[in-house]
Amino acid sequence: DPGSTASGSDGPVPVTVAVIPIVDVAPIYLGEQQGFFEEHGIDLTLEQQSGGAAAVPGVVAGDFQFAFGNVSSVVLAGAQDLPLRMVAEGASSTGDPSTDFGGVVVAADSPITSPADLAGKTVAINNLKNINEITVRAMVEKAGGDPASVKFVELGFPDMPAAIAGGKVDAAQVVEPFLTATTSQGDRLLGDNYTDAVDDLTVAAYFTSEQYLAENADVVDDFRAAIEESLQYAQEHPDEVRAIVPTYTKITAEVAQQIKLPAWPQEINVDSVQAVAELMQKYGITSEAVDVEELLATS
Amino acid sequence: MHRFLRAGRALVLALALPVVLVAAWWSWSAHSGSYYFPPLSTILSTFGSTWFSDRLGADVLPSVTRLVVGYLLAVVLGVGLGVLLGTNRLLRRTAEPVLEFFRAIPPPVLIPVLFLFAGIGDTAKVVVIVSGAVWPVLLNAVEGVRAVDEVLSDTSRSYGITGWARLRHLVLPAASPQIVAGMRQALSISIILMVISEMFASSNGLGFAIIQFQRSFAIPDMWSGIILLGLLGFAFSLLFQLFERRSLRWYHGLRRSQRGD
Amino acid sequence: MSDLPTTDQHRERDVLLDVRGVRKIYSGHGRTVEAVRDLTFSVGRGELVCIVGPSGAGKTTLLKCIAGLLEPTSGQVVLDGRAVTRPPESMAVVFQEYGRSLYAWKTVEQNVELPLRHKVKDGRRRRELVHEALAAVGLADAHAAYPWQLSGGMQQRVAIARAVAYQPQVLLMDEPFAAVDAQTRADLEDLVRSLWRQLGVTVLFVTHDIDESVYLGQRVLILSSSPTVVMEDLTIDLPGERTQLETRSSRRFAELRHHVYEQIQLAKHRRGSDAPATPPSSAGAPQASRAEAR
Amino acid sequence: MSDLPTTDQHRERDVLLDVRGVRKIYSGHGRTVEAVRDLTFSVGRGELVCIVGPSGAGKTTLLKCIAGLLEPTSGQVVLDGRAVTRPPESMAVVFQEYGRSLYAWKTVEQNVELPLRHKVKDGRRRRELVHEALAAVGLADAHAAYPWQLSGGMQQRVAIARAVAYQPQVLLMDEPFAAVDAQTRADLEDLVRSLWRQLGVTVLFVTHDIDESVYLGQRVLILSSSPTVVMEDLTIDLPGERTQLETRSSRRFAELRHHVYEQIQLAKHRRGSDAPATPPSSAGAPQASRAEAR
Amino acid sequence: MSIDARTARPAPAPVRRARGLPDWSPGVLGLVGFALVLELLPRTGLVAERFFPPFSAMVTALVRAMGTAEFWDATGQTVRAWATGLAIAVALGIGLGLLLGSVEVVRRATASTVEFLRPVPSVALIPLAVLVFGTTSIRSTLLLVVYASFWQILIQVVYGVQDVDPVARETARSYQLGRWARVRHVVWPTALPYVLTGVRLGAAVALILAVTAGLVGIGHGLGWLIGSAQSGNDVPLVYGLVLFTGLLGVLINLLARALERRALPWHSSVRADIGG
Ligand SMILES: Nc1ncnc2c1ncn2[C@@H]1O[C@H](COP(=O)(O)OP(=O)(O)OP(=O)(O)O)[C@@H](O)[C@H]1O
Ligand SMILES: Nc1ncnc2c1ncn2[C@@H]1O[C@H](COP(=O)(O)OP(=O)(O)OP(=O)(O)O)[C@@H](O)[C@H]1O
Ligand SMILES: [Mg+2]
Ligand SMILES: [Mg+2]
Repeated sequence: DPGSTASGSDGPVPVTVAVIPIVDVAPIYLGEQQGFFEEHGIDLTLEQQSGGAAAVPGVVAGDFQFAFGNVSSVVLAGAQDLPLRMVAEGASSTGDPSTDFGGVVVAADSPITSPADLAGKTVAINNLKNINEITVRAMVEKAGGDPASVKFVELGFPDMPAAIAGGKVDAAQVVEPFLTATTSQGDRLLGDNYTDAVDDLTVAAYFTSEQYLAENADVVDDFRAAIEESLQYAQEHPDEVRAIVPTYTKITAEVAQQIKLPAWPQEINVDSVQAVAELMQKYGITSEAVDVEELLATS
Repeated sequence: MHRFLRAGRALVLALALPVVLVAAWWSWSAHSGSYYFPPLSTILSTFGSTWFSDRLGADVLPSVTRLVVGYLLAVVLGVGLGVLLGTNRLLRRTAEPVLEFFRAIPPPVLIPVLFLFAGIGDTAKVVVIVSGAVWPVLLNAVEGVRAVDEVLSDTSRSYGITGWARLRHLVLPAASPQIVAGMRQALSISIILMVISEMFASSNGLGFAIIQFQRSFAIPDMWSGIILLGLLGFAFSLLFQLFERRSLRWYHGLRRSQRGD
Repeated sequence: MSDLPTTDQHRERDVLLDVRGVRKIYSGHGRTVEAVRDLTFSVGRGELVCIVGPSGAGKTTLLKCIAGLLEPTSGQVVLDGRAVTRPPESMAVVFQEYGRSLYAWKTVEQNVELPLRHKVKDGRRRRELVHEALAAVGLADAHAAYPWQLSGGMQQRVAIARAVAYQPQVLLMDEPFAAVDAQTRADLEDLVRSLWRQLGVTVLFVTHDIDESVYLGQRVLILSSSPTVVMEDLTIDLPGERTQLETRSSRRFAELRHHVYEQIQLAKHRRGSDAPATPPSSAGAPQASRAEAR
Repeated sequence: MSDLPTTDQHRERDVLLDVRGVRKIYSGHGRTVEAVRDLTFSVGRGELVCIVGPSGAGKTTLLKCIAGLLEPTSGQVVLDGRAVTRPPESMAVVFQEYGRSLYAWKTVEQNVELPLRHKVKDGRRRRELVHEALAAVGLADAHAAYPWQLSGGMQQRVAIARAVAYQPQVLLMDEPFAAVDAQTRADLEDLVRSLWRQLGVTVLFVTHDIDESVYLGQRVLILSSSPTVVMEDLTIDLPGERTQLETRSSRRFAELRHHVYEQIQLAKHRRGSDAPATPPSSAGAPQASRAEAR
Repeated sequence: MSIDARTARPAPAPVRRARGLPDWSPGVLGLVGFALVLELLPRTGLVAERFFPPFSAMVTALVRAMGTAEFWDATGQTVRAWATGLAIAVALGIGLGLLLGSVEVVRRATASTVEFLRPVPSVALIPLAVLVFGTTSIRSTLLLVVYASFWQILIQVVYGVQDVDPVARETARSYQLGRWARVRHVVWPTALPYVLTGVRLGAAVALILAVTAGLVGIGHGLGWLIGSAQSGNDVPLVYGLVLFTGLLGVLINLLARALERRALPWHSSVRADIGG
């Protein structure tokens, strides 16, 4: 088994992780800076990707050993029998609508005052059939609206502020830094779909391929340990997070001071992911129930 | 008898390569084992259930409508502008850098700007198609118009055939072989841009469906979509050949007249 | 040569076309050619003038200048009192490159009809003109063919038919019968003469056939070799009524054609630089008027 | 006509080219033309044969069949004992559409040189041939020009120079002097005759100029109007040494040209269908051999 | 009277060239006008400035970005992918185009396959590219670039080959020019204007794909830079980079035009332009 010999030897194991240039991955950058990965015998390379789903083929092909992506992508992959496993927590909702890093916004003068009003309206989300769609649906349902009648339209986060201002959509699900960008321009935060839908939702996770897990179980363990340290460090040092964000994103230092940060617990909230999986089945995105336990890398 | 033989030969010629390629794909993919390259048999069995359902009306039809509208607009715009620029040197010199500027900008980054000006509905998607498909027509029209035979041009001028008549009887027909080449390019580009335009701010369409399949890891469905795209392109190219044969009858006659058949 | 009068009298007549000191230099692509050095002559209204000269003398260049298709490097062309700067109305040109002057995407009939469209509004009359013209050049049964389905001579006749159907006031023909057989050529010569007599059209006819120039023209302009000047302006004093058989066998015809032949032979070896100076009466207009036309 | 012998004796000679019952029907684009009905004749090695016939008779069509560029609808062309199915080696063609047969992207020199490339490997010798040929047609100073910078006649002479420089064994010329002036024409005629005599090349020469056909040829083939047959195969019994002045003023020349002229006039009105049947001796080969060549 | 090369034009062209002004001045004028429109659109309030910044802000952001090594790395990557991809596409397109155009049997045999493959969008090949070459290898970008621009060039070449004048072709045949000589001396010059149009089309498409690849996460070229500026909500930088991409396109076209003038001095369209 070449994987185990590699990790068994003295030199650090080279590991490439696909990440997205957003606030959520700040811990891994911080952790690299702090030397957590080195300590665990990992020679870390970070590859920026445009989105979590785009990294999946790379992980399957073995280009990346790990990738950062939202949990619904992993669930979806699981539903299609794609061999992916969640390794570690990525980013979570803060559980408090007033401090969370994402939410649904409407124009200041919009007649929409409750999530229930979204029934029959057009809502922009960044990816259809993904975590944002199901959590918005759940939010509408919880408020007493008809989740099936919401019209979703796919729009990149960067395009959402203009779409709301131009009245092209009625509402938009945004995350930082666009949440700050819209609300500071007068748009109104209608609610937080993450906290509304599921308690303490794990929004994103680091995942690997089944094959890599099978062949390099100890590297995965080392990686998990390093990530957990990083997450903790990030959670405890928000100022350092705000300082590092402008170094790997195009978010300016000024904006980085204002944005809301996600929560970075050390463990994946398996219940919340299971809830996501159930919501996905409920809203017809997956045809069968996915058992999240099977998607975890329990090595 | 002779004619049957000839038709048979043409049929064999037309089918041989596709059959070989499909067979190769079939046997290779049957053992590929790669998640992203499912067996062709799986793809084909998905094909029917995926497309011959309500998707035909919900996704394929809107796509094709946008495609046709966008393509036709691109042709009209490309020929119009191309003739204008081809006949007017000062205008061509003035406009060319700006046009080249737009030509080099990837449609995906233009899309946010389009949203600003054209909204996120069908208009924007048609504009995306036009913004990409217009160039081959335009460029070919410009070059075709510039290359009009001098003697013929002199003939027209001396007989007072100017303005609109010149355009209709001299410039357009003379440039038509090149314009048609451009139109043919534009057709497949339109299809490509139809897909790209549906990647953004969309809720239906063939491209949208393919992207969704890709994102939700429904790989056989995605491949079936790509095959459908190819089939669509093939069908449109057949239609186009009919058009070309009619509109360039003289040209093909002229070029073949002395080949001895 | 003394027994051959050179014309001066036509200058007193109604002058339609005045070519004044026309000079044309082609340059570009590493080649500079003084195609025409200094051409000065005039043509009266309703005259039929033939132009002969060695190959490459600048006959086509001259015709293009007159047709307003080419701007002379210096000098000017005056038609009906106005300087020619663009193709004048009611002028028809039969180009030397007949094949390229036909529209490949139009049938023979459509080729002949096209210039008539803006001239003859009545469709029936137009079609009549087209049919007559095509019949006159012996192509009555090729209406529906495309030019590239025709032989060289047939193509040339289509170009002629087009000019004839157009009923121009000025007709410029650049070696229009080069590709047709002797018999057809004779027929077409007679066609041109009869059109000219009937309609009073002014004709400038470039040809390489010396007999043809003498048979057709009232005058023959002999051009020198390039760089080109007018070597001689010869009046053809044959009777107005001419027939192929009689005229061509007349003694005067033989004299004239012999004279032209000799001149051409001379022309081939004599260039504009050593040609006799043209008489003052036919020299160009003063500089001022030249300049204003540019 | 009885005092004019029609040739039969050359059939006994070394036959190079045999045209057997060639028929060509063009069809397509709504037009079906029987351009050539039934042509049968043969040409001996080293012969110079002129072909005359009305415009549209099918002369170009015939030449293309001989050159292997066009497949006859029936009948066959046999060159040197072998049926022609594609352009044979060592044959040069001067096309009627000289302008289009020149490559616009090559200079005059390059145009002439191109066919020589695979024939004459020695670059120096090749350039020599090119220069000689261009000088022979009077274009010694136009080497570097592009064809579109030349006058019509000059272009035609480039095409002739190309054929001459190629030193073919068989030379097909389709109205090669149509666009040049009388003097140049005479010079070129002498050039062709001297080439023919010096190099023993076999020449088929299509012309509309009757004098030219008689002056140049050993035989003149007169074609009827379309659909075309050979109306007459006339031997020109003028002396081998010919000069423009002497030959053309001889009595025999006048007789012959008069005869051809009359025939052409007849030809214009007589079609293949009512022409006299060709004698059996010159009729096509048996059906079997025709079929095998297709 | 002095000899002025401009008067030696074959005919008084419809538009007289403005005398005394250099050739490129109208083009620069056009670009300046365009920049002015960009500046005025947000300034007059036609679009909101925060979504569509004025030209000056775009340029400022671009100039700022130009000070970073990251920018030049990205530009280098994009240009490298563009140039390599285009070169491959041109070589393949011309080679196969000449083959398809001149051998009837091959054309007929491949026609249906070509028509089937042509409309398949490059973007649909992304998973394939990633799977075969990975997201970081330049070969992934190349696959997309080559696939997209190859067809454009191929089709142009095929049409160009068909445009050979029959008389010119017959001349070549009768003079026994071999297949290669015919292609080189007759077919190729005739097709060249078409080919150049194809190269211009292909060049732009190659640039588009080289940038788009970055946008969808392949490689770290300009597209990737644009993408990260987008997700960082740095709107002026986004447009500054788009501006830069467009200017690259203008530059590429200048190159293509220069190439055309060198390659086609004999062609009637170029003749009319050069004058003479
Ligand atoms: N477009 C052009 N560019 C450059 N030079 C030209 C052009 N057209 C003609 N010439 C040159 O001008 C001279 C005169 O040409 P022109 O065509 O007027 O002669 P021509 O008298 O008509 O000859 P021909 O009887 O052979 O037709 C020639 O030397 C020719 O090379
Ligand atoms: N490519 C073609 N397609 C159809 N018909 C043709 C084609 N080429 C020639 N023809 C027809 O065939 C007949 C003979 O043409 P051809 O060119 O051989 O005549 P020709 O004797 O060379 O005449 P000319 O002296 O006028 O050049 C004509 O009626 C012509 O219309
Ligand atoms: Mg001329
Ligand atoms: Mg002919």
